[in-house]
Amino acid sequence: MGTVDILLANLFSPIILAFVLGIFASLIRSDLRFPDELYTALSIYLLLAIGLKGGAELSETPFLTFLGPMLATLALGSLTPITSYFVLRRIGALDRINAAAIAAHYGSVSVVTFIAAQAFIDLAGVTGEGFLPALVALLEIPAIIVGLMIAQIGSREAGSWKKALHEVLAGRSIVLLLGGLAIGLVVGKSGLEPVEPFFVNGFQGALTLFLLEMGLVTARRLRDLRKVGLFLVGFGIVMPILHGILGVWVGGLAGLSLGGSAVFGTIVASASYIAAPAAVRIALPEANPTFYLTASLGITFPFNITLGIPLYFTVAQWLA
Amino acid sequence: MGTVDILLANLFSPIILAFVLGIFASLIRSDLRFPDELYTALSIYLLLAIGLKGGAELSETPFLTFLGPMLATLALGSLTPITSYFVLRRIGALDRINAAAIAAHYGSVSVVTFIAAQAFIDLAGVTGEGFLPALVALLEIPAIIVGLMIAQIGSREAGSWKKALHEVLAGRSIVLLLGGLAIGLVVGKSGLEPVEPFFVNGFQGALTLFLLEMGLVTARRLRDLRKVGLFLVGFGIVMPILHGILGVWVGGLAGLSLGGSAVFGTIVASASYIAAPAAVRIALPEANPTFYLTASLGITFPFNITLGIPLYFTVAQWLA
Amino acid sequence: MGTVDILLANLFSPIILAFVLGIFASLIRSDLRFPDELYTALSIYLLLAIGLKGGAELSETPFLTFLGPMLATLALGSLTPITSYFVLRRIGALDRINAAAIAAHYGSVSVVTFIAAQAFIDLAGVTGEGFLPALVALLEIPAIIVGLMIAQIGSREAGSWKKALHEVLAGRSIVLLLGGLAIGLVVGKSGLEPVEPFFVNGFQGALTLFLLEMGLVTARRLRDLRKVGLFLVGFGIVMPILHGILGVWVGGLAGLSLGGSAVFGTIVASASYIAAPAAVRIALPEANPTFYLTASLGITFPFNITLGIPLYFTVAQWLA
Amino acid sequence: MSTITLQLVTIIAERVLKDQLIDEVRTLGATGYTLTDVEGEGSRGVRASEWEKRNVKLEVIVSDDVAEAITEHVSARYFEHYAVILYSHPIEVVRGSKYR
Amino acid sequence: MSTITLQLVTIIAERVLKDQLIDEVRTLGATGYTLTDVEGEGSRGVRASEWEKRNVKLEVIVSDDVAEAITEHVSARYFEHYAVILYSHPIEVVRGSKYR
Amino acid sequence: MSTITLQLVTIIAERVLKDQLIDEVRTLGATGYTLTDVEGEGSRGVRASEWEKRNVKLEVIVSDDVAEAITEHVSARYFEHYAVILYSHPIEVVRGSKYR
Ligand SMILES: Nc1ncnc2c1ncn2[C@@H]1O[C@H](COP(=O)(O)O)[C@@H](O)[C@H]1O
Ligand SMILES: Nc1ncnc2c1ncn2[C@@H]1O[C@H](COP(=O)(O)O)[C@@H](O)[C@H]1O
Ligand SMILES: Nc1ncnc2c1ncn2[C@@H]1O[C@H](COP(=O)(O)O)[C@@H](O)[C@H]1O
Ligand code: NA
Ligand code: NA
Ligand code: NA
Repeated sequence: MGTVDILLANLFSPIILAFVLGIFASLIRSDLRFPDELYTALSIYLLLAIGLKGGAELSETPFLTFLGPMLATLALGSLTPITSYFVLRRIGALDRINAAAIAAHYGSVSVVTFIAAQAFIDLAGVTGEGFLPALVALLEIPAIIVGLMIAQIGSREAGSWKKALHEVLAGRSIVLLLGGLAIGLVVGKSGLEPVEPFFVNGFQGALTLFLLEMGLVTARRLRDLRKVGLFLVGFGIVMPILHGILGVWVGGLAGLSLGGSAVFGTIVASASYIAAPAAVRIALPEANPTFYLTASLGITFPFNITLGIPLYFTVAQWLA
Repeated sequence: MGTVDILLANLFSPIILAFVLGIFASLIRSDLRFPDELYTALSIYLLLAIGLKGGAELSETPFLTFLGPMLATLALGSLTPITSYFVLRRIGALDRINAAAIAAHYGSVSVVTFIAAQAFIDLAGVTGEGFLPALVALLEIPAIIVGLMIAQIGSREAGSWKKALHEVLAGRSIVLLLGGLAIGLVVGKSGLEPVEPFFVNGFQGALTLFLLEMGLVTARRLRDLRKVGLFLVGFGIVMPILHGILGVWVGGLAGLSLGGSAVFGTIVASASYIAAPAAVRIALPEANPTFYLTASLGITFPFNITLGIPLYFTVAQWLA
Repeated sequence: MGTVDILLANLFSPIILAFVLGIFASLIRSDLRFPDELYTALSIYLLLAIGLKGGAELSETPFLTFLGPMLATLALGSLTPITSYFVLRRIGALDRINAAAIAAHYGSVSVVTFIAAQAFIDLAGVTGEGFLPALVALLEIPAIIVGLMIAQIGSREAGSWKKALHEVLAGRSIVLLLGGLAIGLVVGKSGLEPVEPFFVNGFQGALTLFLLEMGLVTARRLRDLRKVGLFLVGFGIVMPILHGILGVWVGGLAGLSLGGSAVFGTIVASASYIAAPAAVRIALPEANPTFYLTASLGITFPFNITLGIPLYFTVAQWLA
Repeated sequence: MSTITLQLVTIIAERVLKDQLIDEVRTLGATGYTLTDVEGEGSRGVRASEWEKRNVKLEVIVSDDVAEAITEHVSARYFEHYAVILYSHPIEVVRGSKYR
Repeated sequence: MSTITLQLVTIIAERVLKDQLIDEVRTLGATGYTLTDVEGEGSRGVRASEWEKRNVKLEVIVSDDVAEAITEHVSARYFEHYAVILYSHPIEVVRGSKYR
Repeated sequence: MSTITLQLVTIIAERVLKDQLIDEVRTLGATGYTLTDVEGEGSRGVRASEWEKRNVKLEVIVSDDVAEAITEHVSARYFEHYAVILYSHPIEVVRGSKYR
């Protein structure tokens, strides 16, 4: 597939169009709203499903191949908040606290972006390593720690670290991803068969519904674009591109396949908007949520799922 | 299939029996209740699914065949509230406001009745045109406008027109139906494949669950039957029969297939109980909700899904 | 399959592992929580699905084979609360009211345990009679009546009997099980086909999600283990074993197949934690909920689904 | 705007009591009620449901006499064995005749 | 801790009115609001929704003047045709300047 | 019926603070609490969640002293950076000893 085909295949997939429909519905002030409980139910389902599938595939992968990607994940998870921080301070001239808060988000990861990347490579007929969900879980944490540490240096009034960390480590996305992975690993591919119609076949459809809701939510954020200024808009697009290319390249070095490094690039490029905000809100209450949420959810998320993923995939094709 | 077979096939289908179970559970005062959120989730799913499926089929239909049915829809959507209004005023001797309010409901459309009709012709092994969901969306609106206009003539105290109209146009049923249709149209049948297990295969089952809830809701309305009087009960059965036959006939003239005109007759016969009540409540607060809700939801809805649909189908067979 | 294989097959199935994951998540104080509405939605789905499937199979079973098992159910449903009561009074030295309250729970039945047993024999490649769900509904009630009667004898202050009974008879589990059974019976296997992807294929997956939530709920109960004392912990394990073996044996005598008597033994062994608590709370307010809920939900439920079911199945193999 | 003073009586109770509490306050003279799903913890703790928001808050606007009658009744019937609390305070209501 | 006394105005209304009620109380001077989903029954009964928790409770903390204006407005506009009730009572608020 | 007067302290806060607020009011002397999911807008606006009903309402029935302590604590700790409001008013409670 050529680059343009890849791009169009992504843009014209049901999940991206559903996302666009959500934004559109919000713009025309439709009363379409997802109940909170439906959002929660869908996210529990998606996280567990992605874990189960990964685990079952992992059960047939030699464990050693996991080591390289694991180290790569930890390295990039510690590096990307620092690169983000310096760009935000030097070029964006943000204050220390807000820069650190945003850095924590860009180092961490958006699970939905990961899922969209998985769905994309599936469409493209390529597969990724079974342990990719484990990398997502691994990537979620260090950046938040590094971000909070940066903020702490030189600040007396320490927020509640322990609570913030627990919020992330025992947060439901980690528990469901790793839990699903463990179950899939234990029962293996054959053991997963009875639940396949539910967790595997239904997956893309449920994801479509979920992205409709993400569109509704993102649109609310778009209204704050003016408040965050042009620099942050640019940051929300350029930073993921740089991190994404870096991720694809490092992923390839660490031994990941074509699909695997495209997905890996995507998660490195993605910015958290669930785990990081909750942790940062507790540990850095002085940071302004409008900045970090609008950047990660209002700019980077839509950029990544529409243009970013096809881009990282193309880069992976070049480097392969 | 003979008429009786058709009738029995409908009455003994899981979806109708689930509806009956819902009514029964309510009569014995069971604590079975659907959470509001489940109702909302199911209706989002059903509307989007019906749109997607219709859109994908539409992508393979020449567009010109759509013109006749479209005009037929707009014509009947403007006519049926007027016929309803005159019957309600002349024969039922209702006051202007309540007659106009009920007329708006009977001109508009019940999406669930439409879905049940689709499911019915599927069972009967017949298919309908892919653009039928678009007709539903088109039919939902004019009747409400006409109904409100009738009420307005000669009344000084104008309700909030703009709000009422926006309520309908940007209402979630229109957005999801048309949005789904657009997505289906863009991605086509092959693009829909990944989400088929979720949106297509699961459809009938989800509909069964939904009709169980509709039974619970309808039963609550049945308790108000006494309050609305015998005329309205008769109106709730005879009016849909007349409109339904008219719809089947006009649908045939406009070029719809057997299945298509049966479904078209059904939607013309059906009465709104979601969009219209919300709009009428805002624009015509003096109208009594007990009248319009009990008639449309307590009488016409159960009549249509049990006896009406097989009847309109039989009429369509005769006329074909 | 040998006993150990059976045990491992059960312990390493996705549904049991999901249950364990739920307990684990609760222990590490994860914020993973199911919205109440998701719990309700899943339980409506599971109950209706199990009824539909049973009904469709029942439609091909000669009715007379149902008589023996029916009588066996009524007999054991009246006997097991009495055996429980005497053990609780004589050996446990509990007061009359609390003993009667707990006895009502152990005579009655846990539908989820039943569903887990069905899933287990499916895995083991064995089938059970189609009318088993009907037996569950039948078993739910007499024990609660007997339990309340025991409490009543010699107590002046009668609780609200009528309300308590209605709570059980018109409770949603009975209505959905029997309603589903009736629908399945009427439409038969072929009539169920359109809803099969939803209600049959999706079943095991939905059950997995449900047991994840059951793990979260059970874990909360485990914290009360200390409060109930060692006797009740032992009772919660030994009583089901005895009742389970009795059930398997009587089920076999009544003409049930291997799979059928294993499942029958399981339901006799199981203790109610939904219908019985609600009824007992109303009719016997003086009884301490910590006792009956912790025993049935915190001890007997996890015991049955992990070790109990394979045990009853093994006993059924011996006796077959 | 002429208003009158009535009592807002609030009952927070375990969910299993919902229907009978509504029946009872109506019998004692409440012309309406408002229900909210709530969660909570108090001195008694456990109750007979692990699911569904565990408590309901039942609010009724009533005259002083009815408020007293409801208070007496709920105290006598439920306080010993159930997780129930009750409190009240005066409010200003428009069109007070509605609540008689 | 220095507190000031303000009014807590509570409106319980059928759900269809939610958005316009919020707009209106803001226009009349409320600086914020809190919404709760509730169920309820009163003297009027039926309304235009069979689904969704049928009522909303809208609470606003306002000065006496604004409270009066909201009360007048809601009474005049909604009481005749809609299922709406309104009541208020004084509360002690910290940092009262926030609500002006 | 003998009742005593206590304070009903209401805290409306962004959801992320739920658990620590509960811990803190208990530490300061509340014997129980009631939680309601609410939505709302105020002067501060944005907070760290796009999902879940965004606010919680935490109600505690306490003595005057405890009410004061809670008010002081919440003002000092949360008012600057978080979306939190607090207000209180007296209520009549049956069996007041329960709340000590
Ligand atoms: N001090 C309190 N403040 C607020 N709500 C309370 C308090 N004590 C009890 N409650 C509520 O009343 C319910 C029953 O309390 P209890 O009977 O003490 O278990 C609790 O679940 C709470 O919702
Ligand atoms: N006496 C009352 N006490 C508490 N809430 C009431 C009362 N009367 C009415 N309500 C609430 O106000 C809503 C509208 O009342 P109504 O206009 O009388 O139908 C009801 O649905 C209840 O939620
Ligand atoms: N004037 C008000 N009346 C009622 N509730 C308010 C008011 N102001 C704020 N709130 C509530 O308190 C929350 C936090 O307010 P704020 O800190 O001003 O953003 C809001 O989301 C509302 O739920
Ligand atoms: Na990242
Ligand atoms: Na119509
Ligand atoms: Na039992």
